[in-house]
Amino acid sequence: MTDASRGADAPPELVQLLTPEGERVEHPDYDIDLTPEEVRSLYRDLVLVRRVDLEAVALQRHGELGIWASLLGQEAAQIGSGRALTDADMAFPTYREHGVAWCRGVDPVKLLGLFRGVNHGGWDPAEHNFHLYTIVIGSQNLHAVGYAMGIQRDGTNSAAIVYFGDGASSQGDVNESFVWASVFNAPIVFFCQNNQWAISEPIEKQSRIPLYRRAAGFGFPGIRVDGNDVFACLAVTRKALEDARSGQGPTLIEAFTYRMGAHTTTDDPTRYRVASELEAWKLKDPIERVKSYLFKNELADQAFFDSIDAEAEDLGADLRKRCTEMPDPDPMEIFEHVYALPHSLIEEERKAFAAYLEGFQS
Amino acid sequence: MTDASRGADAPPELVQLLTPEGERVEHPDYDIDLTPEEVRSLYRDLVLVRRVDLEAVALQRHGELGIWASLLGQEAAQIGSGRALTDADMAFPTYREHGVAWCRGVDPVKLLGLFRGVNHGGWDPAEHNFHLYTIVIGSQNLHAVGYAMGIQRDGTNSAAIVYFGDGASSQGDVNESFVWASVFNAPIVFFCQNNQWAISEPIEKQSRIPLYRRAAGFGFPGIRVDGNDVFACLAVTRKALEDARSGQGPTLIEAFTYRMGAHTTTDDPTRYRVASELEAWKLKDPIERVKSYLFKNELADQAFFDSIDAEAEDLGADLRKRCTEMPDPDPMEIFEHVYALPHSLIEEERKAFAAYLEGFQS
Amino acid sequence: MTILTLSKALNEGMRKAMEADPKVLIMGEDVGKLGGVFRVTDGLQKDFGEDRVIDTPLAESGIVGTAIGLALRGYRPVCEIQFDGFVFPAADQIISQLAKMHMRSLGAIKLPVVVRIPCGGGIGAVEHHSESPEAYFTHTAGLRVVACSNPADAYSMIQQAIQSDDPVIFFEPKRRYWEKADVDTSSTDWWTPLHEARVVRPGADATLVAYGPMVKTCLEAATAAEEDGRSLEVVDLRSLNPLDTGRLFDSVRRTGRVVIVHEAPVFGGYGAELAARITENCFYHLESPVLRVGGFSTPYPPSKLEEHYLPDLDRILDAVDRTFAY
Amino acid sequence: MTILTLSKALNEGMRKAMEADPKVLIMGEDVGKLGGVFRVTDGLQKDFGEDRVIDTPLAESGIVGTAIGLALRGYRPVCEIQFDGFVFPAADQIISQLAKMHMRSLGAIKLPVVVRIPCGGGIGAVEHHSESPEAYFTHTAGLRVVACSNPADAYSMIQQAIQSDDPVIFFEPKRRYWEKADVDTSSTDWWTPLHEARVVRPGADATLVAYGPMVKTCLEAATAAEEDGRSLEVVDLRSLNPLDTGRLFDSVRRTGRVVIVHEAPVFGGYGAELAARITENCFYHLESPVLRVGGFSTPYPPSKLEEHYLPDLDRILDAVDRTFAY
Ligand SMILES: Cc1ncc(C[n+]2csc(CCOP(=O)(O)OP(=O)(O)O)c2C)c(N)n1
Ligand SMILES: Cc1ncc(C[n+]2csc(CCOP(=O)(O)OP(=O)(O)O)c2C)c(N)n1
Ligand SMILES: [Mg+2]
Ligand SMILES: [Mg+2]
Repeated sequence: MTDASRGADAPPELVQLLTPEGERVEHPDYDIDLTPEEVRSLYRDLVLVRRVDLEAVALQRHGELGIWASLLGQEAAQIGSGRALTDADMAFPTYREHGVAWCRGVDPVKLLGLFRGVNHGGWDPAEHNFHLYTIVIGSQNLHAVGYAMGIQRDGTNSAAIVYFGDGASSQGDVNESFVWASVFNAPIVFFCQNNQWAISEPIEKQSRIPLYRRAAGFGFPGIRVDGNDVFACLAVTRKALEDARSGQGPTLIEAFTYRMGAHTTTDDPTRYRVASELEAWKLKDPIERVKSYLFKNELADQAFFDSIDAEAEDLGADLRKRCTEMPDPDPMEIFEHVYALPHSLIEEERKAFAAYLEGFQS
Repeated sequence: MTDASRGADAPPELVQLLTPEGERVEHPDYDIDLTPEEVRSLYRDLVLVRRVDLEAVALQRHGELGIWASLLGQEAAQIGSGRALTDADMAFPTYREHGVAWCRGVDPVKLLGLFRGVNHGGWDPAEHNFHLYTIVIGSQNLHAVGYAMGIQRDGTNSAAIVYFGDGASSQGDVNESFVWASVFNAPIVFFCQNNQWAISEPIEKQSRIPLYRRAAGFGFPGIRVDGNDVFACLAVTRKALEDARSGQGPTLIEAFTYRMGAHTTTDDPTRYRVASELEAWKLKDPIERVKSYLFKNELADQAFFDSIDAEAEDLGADLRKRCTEMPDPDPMEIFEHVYALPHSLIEEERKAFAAYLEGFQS
Repeated sequence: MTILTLSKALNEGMRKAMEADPKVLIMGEDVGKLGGVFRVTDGLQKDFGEDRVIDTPLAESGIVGTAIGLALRGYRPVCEIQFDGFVFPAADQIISQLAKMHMRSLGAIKLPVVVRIPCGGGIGAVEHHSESPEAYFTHTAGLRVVACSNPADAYSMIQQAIQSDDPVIFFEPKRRYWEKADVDTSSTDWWTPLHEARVVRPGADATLVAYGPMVKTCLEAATAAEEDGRSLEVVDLRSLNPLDTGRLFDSVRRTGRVVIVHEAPVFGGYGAELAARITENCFYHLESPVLRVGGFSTPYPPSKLEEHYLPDLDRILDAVDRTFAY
Repeated sequence: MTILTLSKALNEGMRKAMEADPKVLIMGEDVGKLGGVFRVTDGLQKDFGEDRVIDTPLAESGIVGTAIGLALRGYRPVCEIQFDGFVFPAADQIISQLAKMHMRSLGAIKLPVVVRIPCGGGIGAVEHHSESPEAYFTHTAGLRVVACSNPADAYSMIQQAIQSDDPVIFFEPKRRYWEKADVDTSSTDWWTPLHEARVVRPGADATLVAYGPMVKTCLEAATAAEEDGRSLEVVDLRSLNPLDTGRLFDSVRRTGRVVIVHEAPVFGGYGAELAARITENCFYHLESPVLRVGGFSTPYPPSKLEEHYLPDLDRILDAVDRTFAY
């Protein structure tokens, strides 16, 4: 069942299906056949999630959020991979996968809860097959592999995908997740967004060779894809998921992309990287190339682009409104959901605190 | 300085310089030129450490040791690699490296202290450039890489070597040590004795591809050597150490060998492995092949072999005697060496316990 | 009634749990063919297959992390940590993930994961094989922490732990694995709720509080004290978090004197919480301060010294004497 | 005298230590060019180079594990753990290696490693960024554990920690990083020994015991209490292991009433050890049981709730009131 040699091939080139200039290119192993409608729909997602992100950054600036981790520049990696998932597949995000959340149907306002500080995660993972954001770097990789082992035991035709960063590749947990996935041939896709930076540390501080090659050392295939090319991300992820679902085991996808913004809203990248780097990457913007493609091939007109922009405008306004309306949690919620079953110490502390608070009212 | 491509070559075959039948064979990349004296000396080491090991097993059976982890079958891997070290190199063992300890000049009776329960480690690592035995699987890998980074900073011409097992390859710490070594191009040799088993778990539970290939995924070379061939282990380790000392960075050596005995004296391998496996490996015995080689090439006569056996006999007897004479530690030693500097709580407990013990005398 | 060792009682308990619920899995190092280094899972892989009794790669973070993932998919994994001293590589997965995910999800996620930890010393082992790490977990909100002390409890508590919808850290007193007792495996009527303490020996003059391996030692101390005319009550806490304060305080209020016994170092150990909480709640009933007997504030010593390090009958009775000297 | 923030005081202290001893290294995530997410190591890489101020790969076990190796080679590494909640992946290296290697080697090995941990809440952060994990380390024999509460101590204590031949877990109160005070960087005469507690405000009626971020809160509570005619003494422990019992008990014996304050959950927290030890040693001087004010036994809540979770002036004074009700 296990085909250990799959991972050992000579390193393939970076997979690209759409150039920064919006030209479709062919790739011997990966191709994708998209209807104009599908391309427009991908474009719409890219634009809308960028808008969600910009709005969140603005909300943080206005003090409505405590912090925000921007996905700016990584839209194609997230929409491409997110759109490759079926409903039955399960996704495990970091704290930056707002685009994937979008694809999974999570209301963006729910993402804001965590960053506003009203909860630590505001959606039911089972409802969207989209796990909670995970902040401890790399720990979600093991959850995803365990989940995939569960899929295996259930004998169902689905897969898990886990997102992590270039920095995360150094964590013990991430490498242990490679061991487990390989040994159990688990139906999982490892989706690493190499955005070149882990806060202030460039990728060279995590690896001296391309990250996708890590996989071969564990006995499964790794592939590098242009992370700013939504077509390629979709095609490569789709293939890896199919492999996983059909018993071919794990794949590591390295989406080569760029974190165009700060690490989070509290970060100041001017301290550690030069402006020219950002300028170079702007030329590879994940949205612009789809727009060019649509334009050049006359698959969309100005009215279409305007309507998407208008939709983004509305989305932003709605998000802003609903964010500021989010009520503060009640102090007594501190004691909720610590345990699923009754717990005497929690009850004791709950009562004591309630009495204490009441003392102020009298 | 970093040559990242070194690790990416096509997988080499298992390096062997001496067949199980005692025939010298050539290898395109590795060779070794040993004087008859050197070969006899290697043979002597192999026989003596096997004897130390057998004696320790016997001592455990007689209740003189609490437990013992036998190196039976791994003598060539340990003597070959151990003899490749210079005095200035630093070795980090697991709990099974009695052969390496021998090469480093550690009195075998000192190894017994830990297994007898009179201490947790009875030698000064700096005296022999041989670190203490480490029981928490894989944790020593990070110490070794840190030490190697220290060598780098000191600008000296030496290297570190770290020993670990096939099971250990799954631990987060071991993989993090690969990341660090690669990123900092540390002068270190990773020496993995793949003895096919981690207690009851066969190697397939840790990896579905050969372990030496793990290295390429981290950007440095890995090589598999016949771990029962002392010539090959010496040659390959020597080369890797030279690379490390000359700024070429880390190498992973997988010594393909076999744990011929139980995991430890408390283990019962008949529960999980078939007898025929052991029989097959007996044909590859690391000592027999050197003996054949010496015989066939008339490099040693029966008198030589007899003299080594007699030396082993004496060594065993001496070890037995000195082990049983090892005094029990004084109860008050519990409070020694908890801290390097005075510590009020320890002083308080020390005094209270001394008073308590005195209470019994009166 | 069957006579079972504590180890076999755990084995039978897990077997029952696996029969009752196909979602129950066993996972850990050497738990399959070998049946674990203490044989606690002996025979289970043979009967339930490799998909339900999983020999994992050698990495504790991986074991607990993938167990969490399996629980997210609806399974109920029971993880074995081979020895107490090897739980620390899994600390992050236990403390930051296992304990907190239920709250993180506002209750949407339940993680019925059991982490079994053979604990404590007294078996002549080498370093890292005799630790008592309970205080690291009792301080971690979101975990339930229990410790069994005898075969019957081992049998019933492991099943209750597996049934719990909350994660449970389950301590097993390794030096008591071979102790035998009658266990009624035919009914559950006699089961004590998982989080209840139990007075295992009634007494009037002072209370000994213990859990896991030290319960037996305390019972022996109480027997010895009886000869000196002192009547000691022994409370087996069974559950460390939540703590059954009702039964504990009741005993303390009756006797007015307390000695807490555990193997872990006294400084910052679980006994500190007991002493602090007892004192706060039973202040006017205490004739003397709550005293603690435990390991010294040193790493666990080499085995030739462990009999001096571990609380024994003499050190317990010495502390009892001291409570009477106030 | 220079006016320094606590963060800058640490920075100056490390700079002094690096100037004095070429073996002192700084290592951690983002400590180099960025100067750390709190800028505590700002400018050090620029002045001492990449070999001495090391931006490491993103893995805490790796940071502490390689620091141990560097210490074995004669270096004195100062590791930064970016936030309290991220220390757990390094738990094994800290608890089983860093703490125990000196004893394992019968004293041959010394590990002068400092692990700096910005700790505590109150800065409106997301999960894992507001933890108070001190109890995990104070219970670990072989470690020294200290916590600074103000710029002058930060400046002197970090240098003393680096000079220590034993490993030191060094807690920094992150919400106090921006507090300013005069620090005399020209002399060491005023330095208090690393493991001494200090009465930071004398008082007669009750003792508030705190460390790290809660010292300031206690001082504010004492000021407020004064208006009500109550004289509260505030003890800043500074060192948690070893504990300066002399100064602590002295204060308790004078006032007879004690409230312990920390941010960590009360259950199994460091305050439990303080309460137990104080009670055992000052039993006849106590007018009331030692009370504890701390976090609840829940995971640290989302930031909109943290002001309710964290001990504040009102909760401290409420506890003081309760000690007078006995
Ligand atoms: C275990 C752990 N250590 C440190 C941190 C602090 N931290 C948050 S994000 C980050 C960098 C992550 O880099 P990468 O994995 O590349 O993801 P990216 O942020 O670039 O998406 C760090 C160090 C953390 N969250 N968890
Ligand atoms: C962290 C940790 N987990 C578990 C153990 C228990 N244990 C001791 S040896 C061993 C197997 C090690 O296998 P391998 O690395 O192949 O080394 P070998 O014993 O074969 O030399 C295990 C699981 C341990 N010592 N440390
Ligand atoms: Mg990144
Ligand atoms: Mg092995």
